[in-house]
This record gives sequence, C-alpha cells and structure tokens, in this order.
Amino acid sequence: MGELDGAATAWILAATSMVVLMTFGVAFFYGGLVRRKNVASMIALSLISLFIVSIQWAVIGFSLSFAPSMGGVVGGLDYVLLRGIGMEPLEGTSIPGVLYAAFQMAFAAITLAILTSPFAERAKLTGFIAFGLLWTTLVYDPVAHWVWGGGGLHSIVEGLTGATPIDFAGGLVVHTASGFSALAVALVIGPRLGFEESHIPPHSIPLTMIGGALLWFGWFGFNAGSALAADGLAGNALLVTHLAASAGAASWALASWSHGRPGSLGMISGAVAGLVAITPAAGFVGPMDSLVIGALAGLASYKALAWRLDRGLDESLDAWAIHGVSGVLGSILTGVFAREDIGGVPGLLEGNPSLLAAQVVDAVIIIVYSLAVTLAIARLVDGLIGLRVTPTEEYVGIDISQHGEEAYR
Amino acid sequence: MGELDGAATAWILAATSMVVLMTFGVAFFYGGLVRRKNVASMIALSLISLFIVSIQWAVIGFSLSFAPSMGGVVGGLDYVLLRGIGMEPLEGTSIPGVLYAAFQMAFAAITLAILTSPFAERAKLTGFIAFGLLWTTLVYDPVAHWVWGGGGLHSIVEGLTGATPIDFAGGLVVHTASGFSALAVALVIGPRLGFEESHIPPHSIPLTMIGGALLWFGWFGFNAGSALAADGLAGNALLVTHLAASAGAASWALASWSHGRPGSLGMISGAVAGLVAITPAAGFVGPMDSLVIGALAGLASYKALAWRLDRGLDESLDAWAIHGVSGVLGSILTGVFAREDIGGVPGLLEGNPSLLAAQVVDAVIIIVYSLAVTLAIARLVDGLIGLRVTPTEEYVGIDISQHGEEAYR
Amino acid sequence: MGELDGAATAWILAATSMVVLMTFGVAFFYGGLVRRKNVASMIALSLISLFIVSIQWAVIGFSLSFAPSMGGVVGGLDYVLLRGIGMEPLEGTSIPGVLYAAFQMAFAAITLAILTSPFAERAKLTGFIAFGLLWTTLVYDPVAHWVWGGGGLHSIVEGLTGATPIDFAGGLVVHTASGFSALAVALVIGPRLGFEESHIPPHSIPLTMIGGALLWFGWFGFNAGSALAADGLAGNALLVTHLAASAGAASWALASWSHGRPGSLGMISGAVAGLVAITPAAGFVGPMDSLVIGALAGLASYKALAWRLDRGLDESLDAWAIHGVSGVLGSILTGVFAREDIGGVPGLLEGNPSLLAAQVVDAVIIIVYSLAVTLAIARLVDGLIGLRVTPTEEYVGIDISQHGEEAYR
Amino acid sequence: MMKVEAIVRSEKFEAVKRALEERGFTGMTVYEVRGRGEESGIELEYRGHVIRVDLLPRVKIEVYVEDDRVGEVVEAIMEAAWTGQPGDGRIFVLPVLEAYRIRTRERINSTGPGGSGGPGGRGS
Amino acid sequence: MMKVEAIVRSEKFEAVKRALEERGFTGMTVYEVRGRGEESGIELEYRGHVIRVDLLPRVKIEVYVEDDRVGEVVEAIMEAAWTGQPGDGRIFVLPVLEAYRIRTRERINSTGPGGSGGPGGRGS
Amino acid sequence: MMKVEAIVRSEKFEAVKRALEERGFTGMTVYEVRGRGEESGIELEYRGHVIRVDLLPRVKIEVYVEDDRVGEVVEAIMEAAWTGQPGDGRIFVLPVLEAYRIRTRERINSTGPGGSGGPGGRGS
Ligand SMILES: Nc1ncnc2c1ncn2[C@@H]1O[C@H](COP(=O)(O)OP(=O)(O)O)[C@@H](O)[C@H]1O
Ligand SMILES: Nc1ncnc2c1ncn2[C@@H]1O[C@H](COP(=O)(O)OP(=O)(O)O)[C@@H](O)[C@H]1O
Ligand SMILES: Nc1ncnc2c1ncn2[C@@H]1O[C@H](COP(=O)(O)OP(=O)(O)O)[C@@H](O)[C@H]1O
Repeated sequence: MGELDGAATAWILAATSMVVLMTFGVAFFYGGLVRRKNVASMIALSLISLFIVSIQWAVIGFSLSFAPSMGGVVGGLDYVLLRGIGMEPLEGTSIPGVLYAAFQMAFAAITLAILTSPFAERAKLTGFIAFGLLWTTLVYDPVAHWVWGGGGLHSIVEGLTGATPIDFAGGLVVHTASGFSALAVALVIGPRLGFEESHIPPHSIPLTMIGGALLWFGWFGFNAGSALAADGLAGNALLVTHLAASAGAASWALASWSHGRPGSLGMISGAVAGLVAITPAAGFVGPMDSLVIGALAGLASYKALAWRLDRGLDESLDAWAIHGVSGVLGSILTGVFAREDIGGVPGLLEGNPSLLAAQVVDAVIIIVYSLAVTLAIARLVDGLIGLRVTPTEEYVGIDISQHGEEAYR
Repeated sequence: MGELDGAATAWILAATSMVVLMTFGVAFFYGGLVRRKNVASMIALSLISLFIVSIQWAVIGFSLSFAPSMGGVVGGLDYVLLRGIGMEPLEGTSIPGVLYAAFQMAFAAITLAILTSPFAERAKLTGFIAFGLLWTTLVYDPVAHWVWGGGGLHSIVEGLTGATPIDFAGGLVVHTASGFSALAVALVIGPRLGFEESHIPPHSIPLTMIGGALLWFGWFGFNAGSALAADGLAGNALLVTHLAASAGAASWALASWSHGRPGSLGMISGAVAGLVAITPAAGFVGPMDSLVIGALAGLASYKALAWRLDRGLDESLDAWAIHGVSGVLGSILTGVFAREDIGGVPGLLEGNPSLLAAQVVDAVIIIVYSLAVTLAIARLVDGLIGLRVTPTEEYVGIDISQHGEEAYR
Repeated sequence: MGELDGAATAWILAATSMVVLMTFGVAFFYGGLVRRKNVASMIALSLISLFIVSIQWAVIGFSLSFAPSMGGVVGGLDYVLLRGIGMEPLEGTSIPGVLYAAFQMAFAAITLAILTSPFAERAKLTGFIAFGLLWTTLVYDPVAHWVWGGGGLHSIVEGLTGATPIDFAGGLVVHTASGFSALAVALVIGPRLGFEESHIPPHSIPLTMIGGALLWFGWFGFNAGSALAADGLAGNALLVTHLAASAGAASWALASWSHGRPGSLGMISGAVAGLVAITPAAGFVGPMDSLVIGALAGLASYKALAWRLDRGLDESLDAWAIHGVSGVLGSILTGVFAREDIGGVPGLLEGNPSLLAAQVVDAVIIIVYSLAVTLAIARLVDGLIGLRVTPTEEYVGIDISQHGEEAYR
Repeated sequence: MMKVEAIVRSEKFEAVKRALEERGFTGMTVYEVRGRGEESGIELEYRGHVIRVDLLPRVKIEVYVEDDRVGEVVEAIMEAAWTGQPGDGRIFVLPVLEAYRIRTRERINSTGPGGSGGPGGRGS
Repeated sequence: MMKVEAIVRSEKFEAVKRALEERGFTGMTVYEVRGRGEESGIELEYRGHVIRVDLLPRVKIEVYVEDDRVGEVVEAIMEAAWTGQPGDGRIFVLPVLEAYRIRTRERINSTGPGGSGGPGGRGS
Repeated sequence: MMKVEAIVRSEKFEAVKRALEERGFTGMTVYEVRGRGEESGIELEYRGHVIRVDLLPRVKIEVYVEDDRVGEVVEAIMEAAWTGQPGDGRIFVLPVLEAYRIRTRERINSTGPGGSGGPGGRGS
C-alpha cells in the first residue's frame, strides 16, 4: 500500500465532487438543446446515468475495471461490493482507496451521461436503463481496465508499435468510447420524428450555458484530478485544460463566422471540443501545445457536426462530433506533442514516432470495440424491450409520456 | 491549541465554499417548485437565511453553539463577536479557528433555508425575518451545542442508554431540527390559498434540478468536510454520501414507478433523502451500508410525502418528509450500521444495542424540542408581526407584493 | 525558486477552478438582467471575455503583468508564450508556476467580463472583441503589474505617502479598473434605444440569482485563494469575504426597504457590493471589520446606482456602481481597518494614517488611468470598427443580429 | 357557428375544463394572458405607498361551437369559473363565418354568424 | 358591444395602457405575440448574406367596449402606439354578439354587433 | 375585411408560413396555444393505467385579409398544415368591422363583415 498524502487527498476530495457535478453539467447542456416537452426527460437521463452507474460501480464495475486482471481482458472479482477497499491507499496511489474508487466512479457515470445524446427526445425509459447497465458493464468497464486498470490492451499495442499508449484523463476511455457508441445507438434508434423535415431548435440557450459552465469548471477536477496529486503535474493539467477550452471556443467561433454568425452555442461547443481533446494529453503536453490541440479540436468537431447534419444522421446532441471526434483527435495529438519534461514521454515532435503509432492503434481498437459491442447491445435491447417510445408518445413528449411531468408552467 | 494541518485546511476551505453554495442549491430547488409568481420570493427566502444567519452567527450564534457551555444548555458568551477566534486552530482541531467558525456558519445558514419550505408562496417578509432570527438563536444554536458543542444533552442520553449518541455531519442538528420545525410552522401558518382545491404544480423543473445539482455537489463538502481533515475518513464520507444519494434516487424512482411514472422530481427528491439520511452516518458506516441507508431513506421520504398529502397538510416543499423523516431515519440507522473499524463506534450489527438506543433517544429529544419551541416562536411571531401576507397579496404573488419584482418577462 | 507546498497547491487548484467559474457567474448574473432577445449575447460576451483574455494571457498578458519590470511601467517580455513557466514554483511562491499563471489568468478574464456591462443589448461583436483585447493589454496588464507585479506605481505612491498601498485580491486591479472603465465605455457607446423612455426590466431573476450564486461561491477562491496558501490567512479571507457579502446584502435590503420593497435583485447586488469591497481587504482585516465594510459597500453602491439612474446614464448593468464604487470604497476602508496582527500592516484605526493616504492616492491613480485609457480605446474602436450595432439590429436584438440565435423557444 | 371567448382565473381553469367536458365540449384552445377589469387591478398598501398591480394572470379559453349550443357553453364556464370575487372574468361570444377541419379538409360549420344562417354550407 | 384588437410594439405597451386609462378604459386583456406586416420583416445584412428576421415580438391588446366608444379606444391606441416607423402595428374591430360578467352572472352588452342593435338585451 | 384564425401543429408552422408567403400573404400574427379537438386528447397506456394528455401545444396564426382573398388564405393553410393525422387543426373565419394601420393612421379595410359592404370606407 502507498502512503497517504494529505494534500493529494484534499485535492481529490474536491476534484471528485467537481466530476460528479459534471454529470449535471451534461444534463443541463443537453437539456437546453432539446424542445421544452423533453427537457425533464433529458435531464433525467443524465441523473439516471449518475445513479445507476454509481450503484453498478460499487457492486461490480470498480472490480471489473481495476481489480487484478482476468487474462488482460477485464478485472477480476476481487473488489466486488468494494471488498477490500478501505481508508488506506491502494498500491501505487497516495489517496484513500475509497476516494480512488469514488473518483473513478464519477468518470464512469459521466461517460454514460454523454452517451444519452442519441436517446434525446425519444428514449424509452426501461430500454435506456437496460442499455445503460449493459453498456457500462460491457464497454466502459473493460475499456477502463485496458487503459488504466493494467489490462492487456496496452501490452498488445506495445507489441505492435513499440510504445505504450497513454491516456491521461480519459480521452479514449471516456470520450472516444461514449462518442462512437453514440453513433452506434443513433443508427439503431433512428432519427426523431420530424428530424428530416425541419430543424429542431434548442429551447433554452441559457440552460445549455449553465451546463457548459459546470462542465468547464468540473473538467479541472477531471483532468487536474487525474494527476492524483496536488503537484506541478496537476497544475500543468489545469492550465492546459483551460487553454485548450479557450482555443476550441475561439476556433469554432471563427469557423462558424466564416459561414454566418458565430453563435454562443458554437462557442461553448468548441470549448467542450477543446476540453475533450486535451483530456488524454493534459499530463503530457505544455501550454502552447494545448492552444494548438484545442484549436484543432474546435475545427474538427465543427466539421464533424456539419458532416453528420449533411448525412441526415440524427446523433442528436453531438456526442459523436464533439466527444468522439475530439477524443480521438486529442489522443492522436498526444502522440505528436508529448514532451518528456512534462509527462516523461516524448512524442513525435521530440523524435518518437512510435508513440504516435501506439496512440493511433489504441484509438482504432477502442473505436472498433465500442462501435461493435454497442451496436450489439442496442439491437438486443431494442428487440427485447425497445429503445424508443411510440410515435404518439414521442409526439406528446417524453416528459409527459415517460415521467408524467411538465417541465415548465 | 491544535497544530495547523495544511491539507485539512485546503480541503475545508473548499468544503466551506461548497456548503455555502448549498444554500443557493436550496433556493433553486425550492424556487423551481413554486409558481412563477413566487419564485423570486422563494429564492430570496434562502438568500435572506444565508445573510441573516451569517450575521447572527458572527455576533452571537457561534458563541451560543461552540463556546464553553453554560450549564450544558447553551454555549457561553466567550466567543461573542467572534472574540478570540483567530488564525490558529481551536483546541482539538487542526484548521484555523476562523475557518472552523466559517464552516459551521454555513451549516447554520442552510438549516434555516431548508426551513423556508412551509413559508412557500405565503411568507410575510418581516415575519419570516423575525422568525428566522429567533429560530436560529433558540433552536439551532442550542441543538448544535448539545450535539457538537460539548453541551449536556449527550451526557443525559449517555446516562439513560449507556452510549454517547453520534451525529457525523448534522442528521439531527441540521435535518431533523429543520424538518420537524417545518411541520410546526406549517401547522401555524396554514395551507396556501387553493391548496385544497387543486394541485399546485412546479413552474420549472430545470430550476429545481439546478438546485439539486448544487445540493449534491455541496453535500460532499458538508459530509466529507465534517471529517475536518483530508484523510481516509473524509474519503469514506464522500463515497458513502454519493452512494446513498444514488440509492435514494433509485428507490424513490422504483416506488413511484409502481404507482405511475417515475418523475425526474421524484428521482432528485430521493437523492436528497439519501443525502440527508447518510449525513449522520457518513463517518461511521461503509459503502454497502450506505446503499441500504439511502434506499430506505428514499422509500421513507416517499411514503412520508404521500402521507402528508393525504392528510391535506401543506408543508409545501417537503422539508419535513425529506429532511425531517430521512434525518431521523439516518440517525437511527447509524445506530444499526456503525462499524468500529470506520468511525471507532460499533452499532447494533456489531452487537452494540446501546448505541441504537442512544440514537433513538437523542432523536426523540430533538424532535420534541424542535416541535415545541418552533410552535411557540411561530405563534408568537404570527401574533405580533404576522407570518403570512393577506389573501390579496398571496393571490397577486409574493414576488410583487413583498419584493416589488416580477421574476420573468 | 520557492519550494512546492502540496496543501497550498491543492487549495489553489480548487480556487483557480472557482475563479474560472465566476466568469460564468458574471455571464448569468448579467444575462438575467437583460431582455430575452439579448440574453445569449450577454452570456456570450462573458464567454468571449474568458477565452480571448485567456489566450492573450498565455501569449503576452502574463508577461506584461508579472515578468520582471520594464522601467516600472509594465512587465517585460521574458514570459511571452509562458516561456520559463513550469511545474516548479516561481520565486516567492510555493505553488507550481503554471498554476500561478492559471490563477492569475482567471482574474484577468473575469475583469473583462465585468466590463461587458455597458455593452449590454447593443454590442457589436467585432467591436467588442477588438476593444477587449486592447483593454486587457493596455489597462489590465499594466495595472496588475503596478499593484502585484512589482511595478513602479507602488514606489511612487510610497514616495508620496510613506506607505505602500495594499490590495489583497484585486479591489483596485479587478473591480475599480473594470468599474470605472465601464463608465467610460458607457459615455462613448451611449444609452440603449428606449432607455430614456421606459424602464428596461430584467427578463429572468432566477438566471441572475444563479449567476449570483456562482459569484458568491467563486469569490472564496478569489479572495481566500489570494493567500496563495492553505493557512490561517486564507481562512480569515474566506470568513471576512462571506461576512462582507452578508452585510452588503442586508444593508442594500434595508436601504431599498426604506424607499419601497426590498427586492431579491437588490439583495444579491448588495452581496456583490460587499464581496467587491472586501476584496482588497480580505487579508488585512478581521470579521467585525468586514461586517462594517460590507454594510457600507451595500449602501454606497445602492446610492451610486440611484445616482446614475437619476443622471440618465445607461451604464446598463452597474459595473460602475457596484464594482467601481465598492472597489474604491473597499480599498480606502482597507486603509482604515487594516490590522497588524492579521496582515502585518496597521491601518488608520491602529494609528497609521499614511496607509490610508497611500490607499487613496493609489485608487485615484488607477481611476484616472482607467478612465483616460479606456475612453481613448473606446473612441478608437468606435471610430474604426464600431462598438455598437445599427438601430435595426438593436431593435431586433443582439442574439439574432450578432449570433443568429434565439435564446428561448 | 360561433366563437366563445372566456377569460377566467388561472386557478379555475381545470374546473372549467372539466365542466365543459362533462357537457360534451371537448374542443378548446387555451392560452395565458394578463388582464384587468373595471376595478383596474388590485391595490397593495405598503408603508404608506400604494402600488397597483394591474395586470393579473388569466387564462383565455376559446371554444368554437354551433350556434344552438352557445348557451350551454356559456353556462358551463360561468358556473365553473365563479367565485364571487372581483376578477372572476368575462365571457364573450363572437360570430364565425366559416370553419374548416384541416385533417378532413372539410367545411364544418352549418350556419353563418349570429345563428341567422349564412354563407357556409354543412361540411360533414 | 365590440372587440378591439390592437397589435402594437412591445415597448409602446405601457404608453398605450396609460392612454386607455386616461380615457377611462381600464378593462383589457393582453398577451405576447410575434408578427410581421406587409414588409415581411426586417432584413439584416451580414457579410454578404442577408438574413430576414420575420417575426418580431409584439403585444396584442384586446379591449371589449360598447359600440359607441369604439372610436375613442381606437384613437387612444393609435396615438399612443405611433412612432411613424414600419412595425407600428394594426387595430381591428370585431363584432361581439353577447357578453357576460362571470362574477355577477349577468349579461353586460347592450347591443349586438355593428352598433345596429341586436340579439342581446341589456344585462345590468 | 375578415380575420382568419388557424390552429395548427407547431411543427407545421414553418410550412404554413412559407405557403402564405408564396401567395403573397406576408402579414400575420402568431402565438403559442394549447388545445384539443373532439378526440379530447391523446391517450397513453401505462402499466394498466391510461393517462390522457389533453392539451397539446399548437400554434395559432391570425391573418387579417380582404374578403375576396379569404379563400386563398384558407386553402394555403389547409394544404401546408395537413398531415392526415388527428390533431391537424382547424381554421375559422371571423368578420372584421374596421381596420387601421397605426403607422399611417389610416383606415385600411374596404368593406365591412361578410363581404357585404359595410360601415367602413376605404382608407388608403
Ligand atoms: N373591457 C375589457 N376588455 C378586455 N378584457 C377585459 C375587459 N374587462 C375584463 N376583461 C378581462 O377579464 C378579466 C377579469 O375581469 P375583472 O374585471 O377582473 O372581473 P370582474 O368581472 O369581476 O370585473 C380581466 O383580467 C381581463 O383580462
Ligand atoms: N395582415 C395581417 N394579419 C395579421 N396580423 C398582421 C397583419 N398585418 C400586420 N399584422 C400584425 O401587425 C404587426 C405590425 O405590422 P407592420 O406591418 O409591421 O406594421 P405597419 O402597419 O407599419 O405595416 C405585425 O407584427 C403583425 O403582428
Ligand atoms: N371546438 C373547438 N374549439 C376551440 N378550439 C378547437 C376546437 N376544436 C379544435 N380546436 C383546436 O384545434 C386543434 C386541433 O384540433 P384537433 O381536434 O386535434 O384536430 P382534428 O381537426 O384532427 O380533430 C386543437 O388542439 C384545438 O386547439
């Protein structure tokens, strides 16, 4: 067991709280983007993600992700029901075991919340809950195990490329996995009624902005917390996180400006794209790198969004275009910009092409796995329970039909 | 004096900020639940609670709660005007005295804010202010003294039951006291006009959800902060707090599902019930215990709400059903689930029935005291100043009649 | 280089996050105060402030403010592109250099956000961006350098008065500079269409209150974070910050009560006034002093607001009346109440009139500089690009005309 | 066919809806308005000042109905909306010249305005 | 009795209300609408593109009034709402056949539509 | 002059607006309402319970138009708003006695109600 570091514990107590708040950030971000008849439902989907994943995590998820590996595929059952997780630090960490479990739990929860995007305005409640539990267990937990839990993916990638892939705070585990899974769900669940005919406008930009504010704030806990220490690396993560968000907001604003007017929704979307892209990189790159990464992410997600609209794809709230695309981009750029003096690993610009190769291979594997398994889960649940309400219920709105509520009076 | 612990101080600086934010959480949680003509007033009642209690606390409240005891009944006047509270730790703590006073101040403030529930949509401003100052002084401060300030209640209970009752973060002091006091106020102030005739629906579920998000976030400061350290106990408190909230949300959702549809308001109410119930227990029980405690709290508060609606009782925003009932339940369950290896005290399941007895007796005393004294204060203020606006003012709305404002345009 | 202090780092990681969140607090505070047709724009102005200032800061702002001085006027170019700022503490601090830069960056960003007040409901986007970049570079950065960066102003003032002026967390740098600059902008940009004819009411008090909540919360990071340590001084700063806010809310409420009804907007405005006034004082005065400072600030800003309305001045959201006036007042009162046993500097009440003189002279210099340079920048931008949209665009609303968005549906 | 416009207290709306339903009038269109009657609002006294709150929230209910059933609609609303206090609201009846159901593209009014027969023929 | 429907600029609403009050018309019902007139909205030029903002916020004021006072109401509104710019709004007068006050359950219109006398008798 | 009141599905509003524009009717006033028709709402079955969602959001469009063009307006709306499903909405035509344009202070209706000529003279 490691020795407990009070300062690290103080910071991770705060950081965990901030990451939990991010799930509400997703709730409000998404909630503002749907029509008023579906806002309570949209918020509820994130809230449900928070509580069902947390319970799943305590029961089995933490163990599947972080217990000693079963053949490199998934964690064993040693930590089921959080057995053996106590107030002392786990091996290799310096914060209490219970706090480490809680910090990681918040990551698992927000990942499913991000994935509520393609369920927007049409989710059948029972179907979503079943899907969510299966997805967390079969996609999130194994992927987290491979990347962070000592799972076998990294040794495979290392064998192929000669370098161990790196993911500081979850660019692949959280954002790429949820983003590409959102794409898969969108294909199964189908577009909203009326999506092809007319633009479905957001009902409350202020609500989305409140969500964006909580996301930006919480992301400091997410990225700088991933240092698991209150040290220079955490400080670096915080600074680059903020700069990438800023650059993403700026580049999206400029991109949309060249085609029309720069909307406030575009700016906050660009900021989120920047935050996503810096997530895998935050402990490996410096401030100037983060400006470049953030700016490229804003552009990439802007283009991805335009592309999916052109294709008539109703991945409604752009988990794919923002989290999926910028998550992959950030992981790859980590391989480009990584600096030895920051995170101990040199990247392409410091003459190490194998890291870039490792990052690309890692991303491809996780994309393929997420797409394939999510397609299977979504089809299964759709067949057995149904992922989607009836057209009448959709027409009336999910708030009334699934929750018996009206959001505003 | 204790020695200053930098890590503990770092965490309590953040935690205090978070607990102050919770009072705004109550403001928005309650604000969304009333009609639009009363939302500014509802938010203002929490804001007023925050600033009048804070001033009262600096002047006299901290002293009445935490200064050396006057006969076990209430704190003495040693700390009036915060005399003698400086940058060094107080005896037995390791954070600056001023920070300790600030942390406790935030608890006092939110307690009155919770108690604004039965004033909803009918409070006379002057009456509420007078009530609030009296209540904080005559109910909150003595109760805090008994439980945390070295007051005499605990030795009485110990005499009766052979065990010292425990309340980690205020299940009795904050939630039970305010919840049962809310019941007393509801009896004196009477139901809102039109309450009997038709259901009064919430005007903004998103606003309530924003409040709920801030509460959930802040509660980590509340409970894990109550460790007054950045250590394993704080980490445990954080984890069990989150799990109890999750279980409460889930159990309320299931309970309401069996009668109709599971609303988003139900889920967040269940989460709050879980948070309340784990409050006294957070430093004494483990993660699996917290799932049980949270789930039971969700059910209990759900039933309590249904019961008070059946009885036609307009304790409007359910401070009693949620904070009162789950506060008591959590205190009692602390006596059941307490684990020696976590908080140093064994509970019923570890073969120590006397702790349970102590918890029950403690709860009963605080319920009776809160009800009796609050009834007296409410009657007094109602007679002298009036707790309630005129029917015409109520009809027009409190925003216009008491604040001269319209909340939305 | 200083030695890294983990506890200080833990706290400043949290505090920096909180100060970043404050910029969103300004966004929502201001957003609620405008008409619905301009709310997305109002929020966007703060968001734009956040990201353009952050980029400017990384590129050149931090260097202009904090690099070794060029003749006492402005920082040199040593830290351009954050060169040399790494994970080790800078001289005289004990937190990572990157974190120090990030913390200070958040201050620069919110200062411009405060200054969006006179742009409300009429800002031309291009004009605002140009103005913002110039203003941050020509006003904020030099002023920050003079006061905090070892610049020459203080030695001049010291020469004149015999004492070094003090500004704990930015009463002058942040609030006075932005508040008086807002006045200058208001004079150049002119009143909103219809301002003279009829009162322009806020469209959402709850949104403003959400902003106020985030401000109050974040201010703990702002003021207690300015201790750059997790110690007694930080604890003191937190406590006095909260008490001053409370006293400001109370005094504004009472002042408005004597003329009519005490509105919720008045209370939160008074709280902000109290927070502003305690900002320069937070590390130098005690709790009882802060009650007086906060109460006076509430009154002063209340009067200032009434005065500017009487004068028909459309400094629309009262950056001047609240931040400008209470910023100056707080700086001066710091000279009155400073206590040697808290911050090491005695004030007037401890028999040291020269500190008061220094505070007054410092304030006057910064007011004059801010007014003069801002007038010049505003005129210049207005001439070259235009600060203001056309009357037709203003009539339609800035959301549609500048951002192509509708905030609510 | 005629149009009945009723302006009622918001809190009475549910009762009015039920009363109409009971008599078989399910069709209706409603929206929120603000209004005042002859008393020109409500006065609130406050520390010497009097403020007048003049536009209070009301619900406006519109029911299009055949001429011969107008009386029933008026009566149903009148009863359900009544409290006897100032502010109970008003009911107005306006003539309708033509009426169409979009789904069936048919004209649905049997008569013109004022029950006097009129230009419209029966649609269905 | 007649119904006067006026669609005016939101920012002129207070002035209209005052003008009506001054002439003794306190009763009114108002709500927010969006509309456009013949110019079909406002054009904003923007980097080459033109966007047309076609539905602008307006306030709709409805006043039910005895036939012989319609002219006064129309005039009061017309004066107070005028700016001379496109978008000032319109006023329409519609006939009302019957009118009731719910509180007193009485019929309150003295005449039918168009000032020509009509089916309604005086209620009070 | 007449007043056409149409209650249509919210999601059809853009189409209706376009259809009217194409035929040269730019003037309109719109607002959001909630309503139900004869089917008295939509029934949702839920674990044995049935809940009836009775008031669904609709958009109400008001177009004031000269008598001789009423048919065109009705037809344009009817076509654009149609889906064939319950809930497509209704269109009603009411008589207008007088009409004024505030900006020019002129009376703008050429005829009275029902196309029968009437008290109003041509304003412009
Ligand atoms: N002359 C009028 N014109 C338009 N609306 C009216 C008129 N008189 C009353 N109303 C509407 O009816 C509502 C109730 O009227 P009120 O005068 O308060 O009731 P009462 O019938 O008791 O006098 C008002 O709020 C207003 O919306
Ligand atoms: N033909 C019409 N039908 C319905 N509403 C109309 C019509 N013409 C104008 N309006 C309403 O009147 C408002 C003002 O009309 P507008 O044409 O802008 O004024 P003007 O009288 O200057 O032409 C519009 O926003 C719309 O609500
Ligand atoms: N009798 C009526 N009175 C008032 N409004 C009506 C009436 N009938 C229908 N409406 C309005 O028209 C809308 C559409 O009507 P609905 O009955 O759903 O369509 P359909 O024409 O298919 O029967 C309703 O939501 C309601 O607003």
